[in-house]
Amino acid sequence: MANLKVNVLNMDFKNPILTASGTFGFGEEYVQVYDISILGGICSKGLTIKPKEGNKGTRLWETPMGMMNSIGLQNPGVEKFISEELPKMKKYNTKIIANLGGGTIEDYLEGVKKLNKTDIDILELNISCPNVKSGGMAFGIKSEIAYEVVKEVRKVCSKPLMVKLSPNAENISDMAVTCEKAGADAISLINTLKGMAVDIYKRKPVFENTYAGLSGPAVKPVALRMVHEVCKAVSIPVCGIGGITTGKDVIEFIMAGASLIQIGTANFVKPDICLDIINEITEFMDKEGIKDLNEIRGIV
Amino acid sequence: MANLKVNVLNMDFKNPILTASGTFGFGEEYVQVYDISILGGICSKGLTIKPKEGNKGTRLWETPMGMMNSIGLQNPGVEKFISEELPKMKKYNTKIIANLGGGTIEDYLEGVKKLNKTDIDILELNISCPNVKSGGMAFGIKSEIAYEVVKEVRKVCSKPLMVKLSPNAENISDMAVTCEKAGADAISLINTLKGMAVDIYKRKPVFENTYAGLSGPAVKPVALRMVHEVCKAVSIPVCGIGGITTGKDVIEFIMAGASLIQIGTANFVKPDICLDIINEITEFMDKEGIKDLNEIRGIV
Amino acid sequence: MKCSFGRIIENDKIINNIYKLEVEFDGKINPGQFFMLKTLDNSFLLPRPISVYDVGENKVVFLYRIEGHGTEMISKTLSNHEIQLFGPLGNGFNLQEIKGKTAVIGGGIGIAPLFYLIKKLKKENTDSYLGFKETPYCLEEFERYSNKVVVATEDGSVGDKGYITNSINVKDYDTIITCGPSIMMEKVIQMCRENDVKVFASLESRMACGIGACLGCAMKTKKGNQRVCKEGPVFNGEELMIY
Amino acid sequence: MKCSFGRIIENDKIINNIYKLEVEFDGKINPGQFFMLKTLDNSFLLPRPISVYDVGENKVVFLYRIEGHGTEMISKTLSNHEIQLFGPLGNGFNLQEIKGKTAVIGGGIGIAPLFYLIKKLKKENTDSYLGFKETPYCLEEFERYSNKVVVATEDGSVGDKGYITNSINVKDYDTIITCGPSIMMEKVIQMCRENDVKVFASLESRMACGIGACLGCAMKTKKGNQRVCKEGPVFNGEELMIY
Ligand SMILES: Cc1cc2nc3c(=O)[nH]c(=O)nc-3n(C[C@H](O)[C@H](O)[C@H](O)COP(=O)(O)OP(=O)(O)OC[C@H]3O[C@@H](n4cnc5c(N)ncnc54)[C@H](O)[C@@H]3O)c2cc1C
Ligand SMILES: Cc1cc2nc3c(=O)[nH]c(=O)nc-3n(C[C@H](O)[C@H](O)[C@H](O)COP(=O)(O)OP(=O)(O)OC[C@H]3O[C@@H](n4cnc5c(N)ncnc54)[C@H](O)[C@@H]3O)c2cc1C
Ligand SMILES: Cc1cc2nc3c(=O)[nH]c(=O)nc-3n(C[C@H](O)[C@H](O)[C@H](O)COP(=O)(O)O)c2cc1C
Ligand SMILES: Cc1cc2nc3c(=O)[nH]c(=O)nc-3n(C[C@H](O)[C@H](O)[C@H](O)COP(=O)(O)O)c2cc1C
Ligand code: FES
Ligand code: FES
Repeated sequence: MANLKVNVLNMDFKNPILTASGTFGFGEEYVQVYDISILGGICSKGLTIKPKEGNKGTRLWETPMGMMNSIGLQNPGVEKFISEELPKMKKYNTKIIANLGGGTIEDYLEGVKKLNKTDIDILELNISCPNVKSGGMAFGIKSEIAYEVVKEVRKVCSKPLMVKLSPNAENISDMAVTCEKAGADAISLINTLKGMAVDIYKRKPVFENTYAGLSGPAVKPVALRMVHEVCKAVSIPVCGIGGITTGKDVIEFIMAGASLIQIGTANFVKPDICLDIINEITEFMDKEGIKDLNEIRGIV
Repeated sequence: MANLKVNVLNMDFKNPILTASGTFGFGEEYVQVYDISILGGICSKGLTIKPKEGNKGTRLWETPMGMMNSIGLQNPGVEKFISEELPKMKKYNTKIIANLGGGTIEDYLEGVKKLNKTDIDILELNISCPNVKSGGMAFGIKSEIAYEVVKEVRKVCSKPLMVKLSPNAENISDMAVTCEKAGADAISLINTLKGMAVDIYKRKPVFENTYAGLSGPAVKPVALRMVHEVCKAVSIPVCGIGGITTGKDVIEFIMAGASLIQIGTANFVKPDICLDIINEITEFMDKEGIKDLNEIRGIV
Repeated sequence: MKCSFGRIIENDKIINNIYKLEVEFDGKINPGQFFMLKTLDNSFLLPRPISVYDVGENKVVFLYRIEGHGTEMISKTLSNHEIQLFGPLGNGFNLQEIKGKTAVIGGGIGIAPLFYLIKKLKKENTDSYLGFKETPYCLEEFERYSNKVVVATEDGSVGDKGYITNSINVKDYDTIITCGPSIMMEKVIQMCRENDVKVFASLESRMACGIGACLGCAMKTKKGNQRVCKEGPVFNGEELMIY
Repeated sequence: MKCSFGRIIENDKIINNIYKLEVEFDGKINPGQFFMLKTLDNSFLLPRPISVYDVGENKVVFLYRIEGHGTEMISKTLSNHEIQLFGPLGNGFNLQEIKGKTAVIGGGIGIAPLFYLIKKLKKENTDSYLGFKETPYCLEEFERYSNKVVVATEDGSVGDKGYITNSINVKDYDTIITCGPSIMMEKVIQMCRENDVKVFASLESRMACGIGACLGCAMKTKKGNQRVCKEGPVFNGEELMIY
């Protein structure tokens, strides 16, 4: 039988399948749907130091084999996450990744310090959320600016630090290399692509912030290319994200060099899709005589 | 009845619908399918100074609501275009746009000089093709480099000059502004997004060049966002391209500020789709009481 | 609640673009709950939220209107084929809170969640007010479980001419339940507030996950952000801010 | 050639994953030409190239195998529904060049373009060699228009055991026409070259436009790049380089 175990960042993951930030809440809702302890891990909804109400107006829009969202980081804040959500999450018997967003470097640092004291397994630093008007975006576009925030966070962060990149970065592999230099332990990508929709009857943009984040199968070819570029450029582990919907998609990302995988939009397509995906990976490996994912990681 | 006429670059177009470079050949093949004189214009297959054989291996791959291509600019060369294709094209009673690709600045300039002497209506300078290993790509990524080529081309070009941008540019609105400053008369965007696919059974990238260009409905939200950004940034006309498949898609791009539109991948979905699109635009305008596209251009 | 593939027993056009879909399903469902439905052909991405219209032995019944691509694709799925079925979701109506003389006010396809509700209420206490643009549908079914059915059509072809909200005197009721176009529900809630009548509304919002994880359906209420899919779709009129 | 929506007369499973599709069509078709087919549900993007299997009065017949998502969606489209039909495309077989004793060699679903061809050839001059992995199909139809039909299956369940290329002596023929898996066509062309027998092959390539505009299907031949959709899909074995 195929072995799906992955050892990354000195930790053992049951398998490479994590759920992506913002698409799985804090896991609670999915407990009723399937046994989420089969997952490699869960990334929390993006957290900010202060609670956030999120964006007004339309928050979701379907596009051809994709969707756009403009949730605007609605979340209960780091403290409430630690006191109310994390204790529940720790019971799910899977790795817990806290996804931290922020407006300023100070916000990030404050969040990191609070999360240091908890038993989260990984801190995922989101330098890419395109939905918060002030801050957020800037960090993820220019490598120099990303360097600053990652370096500062690294100084105070006692957890394994995974930096989540935006596909809107000017140069994705340069960005990854810069984050590695600044002290990132791992890179995850991609976050959503900046997109737009117009309501032609109302003659207005669909989203109040005009632009919103595109995700889902539509973006998979772009995500895979970026993951491939980044895997060739850095020597730290890479977590592949973007439009992954099937076990075969996962294999593509692993062949491109990814160590871990995050499933986002696909959770909406079928709420227990991660179960199917894990089964499909096993099936593929068995059929192709692959015993361990290391045999195929990065072979393209 | 709605008026679809567009006056751009001191020319009258029957309507804003052009066919995109590389998706319509030189028009000849479609003559048997429908009356292509209903089109606003036709962009030629990308031309290079020397004939090109194009890429080896797989050239096409379908993705969720999109496709990737790696044709590699197969074309007969500028001279043969002028002697064999252009005379036929001029009979179609629609605007003719010559799409010029190139490897070096010298190649571009040589091509421009040859095309100057013809009766093409517009020269579309493709600084974005991601499929040719040497050159091509570089011009479309960094604004400074684009500036050089556009400035040089401008000096020698006696035709209206439309510069076609790559969505892989580091900063799309900066790129557009730079091209405007360098003397572009119009901007067209987007070319294809750099993507990748892996053949997991062969354990190899699908394309010989590893990466290929993504187009089709999947990319529409990104294209629309970029067109919107560029329209806000420049004061020259913008030609919107990317995933446009319906009349409603066209209206979105026009509301975002586009003066002209190019239809690419959709021509494959249904060979006479431009006919449907033009009818849908008319229908929408009549229903919404829009007499002229200027009433809605750029209103979002 | 589980995600499953349900066999379609029937998927028939009722009238114009209104369809009734019966799917095999076994499990407890509250009136006012909904399912996320998706065809198995990849022709659209996100499942579509559709309310429970009725519940039968080993089956759940939906009433839906073709609105766009997704519902059109659902309408083309045939009997004996399977459909992806995730639910029941949402809070549904709290039957304990529905007391005394009750009116349900439905507009167009908004009548859908009201039918299984009135089946659960005392017939003699329950009046149905149903408004339509043109030709009404499902009237006989509502008559079977209503003390009386009042109908209005915008074109006056059946029942009162005009909006259904003109045909009701909310003061006659202890509890009002409404579902339909925003503008109709707004009017109903406003009338109920003015007359101190308890009112519940079943709301709509664009959804992705349907179970409270994505926060895409969030709506501002007096209690702060509420998820239409989780805290709703049924809300107490008092909480709602949009009106 | 036009792009139209054709009514489906029949779309039935022949065996396993092999389907026969009959669509209303009126127009001239050469054997060896193909159509680009697409369902109307948006479940995939690019039309799929499928060869003409047969032509009847006001109809065209296709024989296809479910290979992936597109052909699966096509297989689910029902009689009386419409399908997008673009063609006939490609050069087709040049009947003038097919002379003397002729053999068609088809492998699996590669038999599809050969049937309408043999209908146009002299029966007494035409032998059919059909190879299959397991269970053969359409044998009776081929028998009706062939001098003889030779069958081979890889498992030996019907006819000769092994590859069909082992069952033929190409020297017995003046002209050979082949369609099937590359490895089979390669073998056939090689044998024909060695024995100076004229050979034509119907090739496949991924396609987008189907009419020569996108250059996606281009294939290197001795004459330079050729478009499988336009200069092909039928090529003279002499021109082909891959073999
Ligand atoms: C809790 C709930 C219960 C519902 N119950 C019913 C019902 O019983 N019968 C019925 O006919 N309709 C019902 N609707 C509305 C139904 O979900 C939409 O009509 C449907 O999603 C439209 O999808 P479409 O693809 O046909 O339209 P499109 O306009 O093509 O849809 C595009 C996108 O917008 C979303 N969308 C469009 N309109 C709505 C809407 N009104 N509400 C939510 N999302 C929308 C779709 O889900 C999709 O993501 C309900 C909606 C909700 C939220
Ligand atoms: C000229 C021509 C005639 C053909 N005639 C027939 C026929 O009569 N009967 C039949 O069953 N099949 C025929 N084929 C093959 C058929 O086109 C493919 O099996 C089909 O496109 C597969 O699509 P899919 O979505 O089911 O598979 P997928 O693998 O999901 O397809 C993914 C993509 O790959 C392309 N693709 C996959 N396999 C092939 C292939 N072998 N050739 C070309 N493109 C491919 C598809 O068009 C699509 O764009 C023909 C192909 C060509 C080029
Ligand atoms: C509704 C929604 C909310 C999201 N919220 C966050 C978030 O809070 N933080 C974050 O880093 N990424 C967020 N993302 C991005 C996803 O984690 C993921 O990077 C992206 O959607 C691409 O993956 P996918 O195509 O599998 O969805 C969100 C995505 C969606 C669709
Ligand atoms: C098969 C194919 C070939 C193309 N060749 C060219 C080309 O030669 N020159 C060019 O500027 N763009 C080329 N393009 C890009 C298109 O012109 C267009 O910019 C892009 O496909 C996005 O539009 P779409 O989504 O409508 O296809 C090509 C696209 C495709 C699909
Ligand atoms: S639809 Fe996801 S939270 Fe309601
Ligand atoms: S498929 Fe476009 S040229 Fe052949």
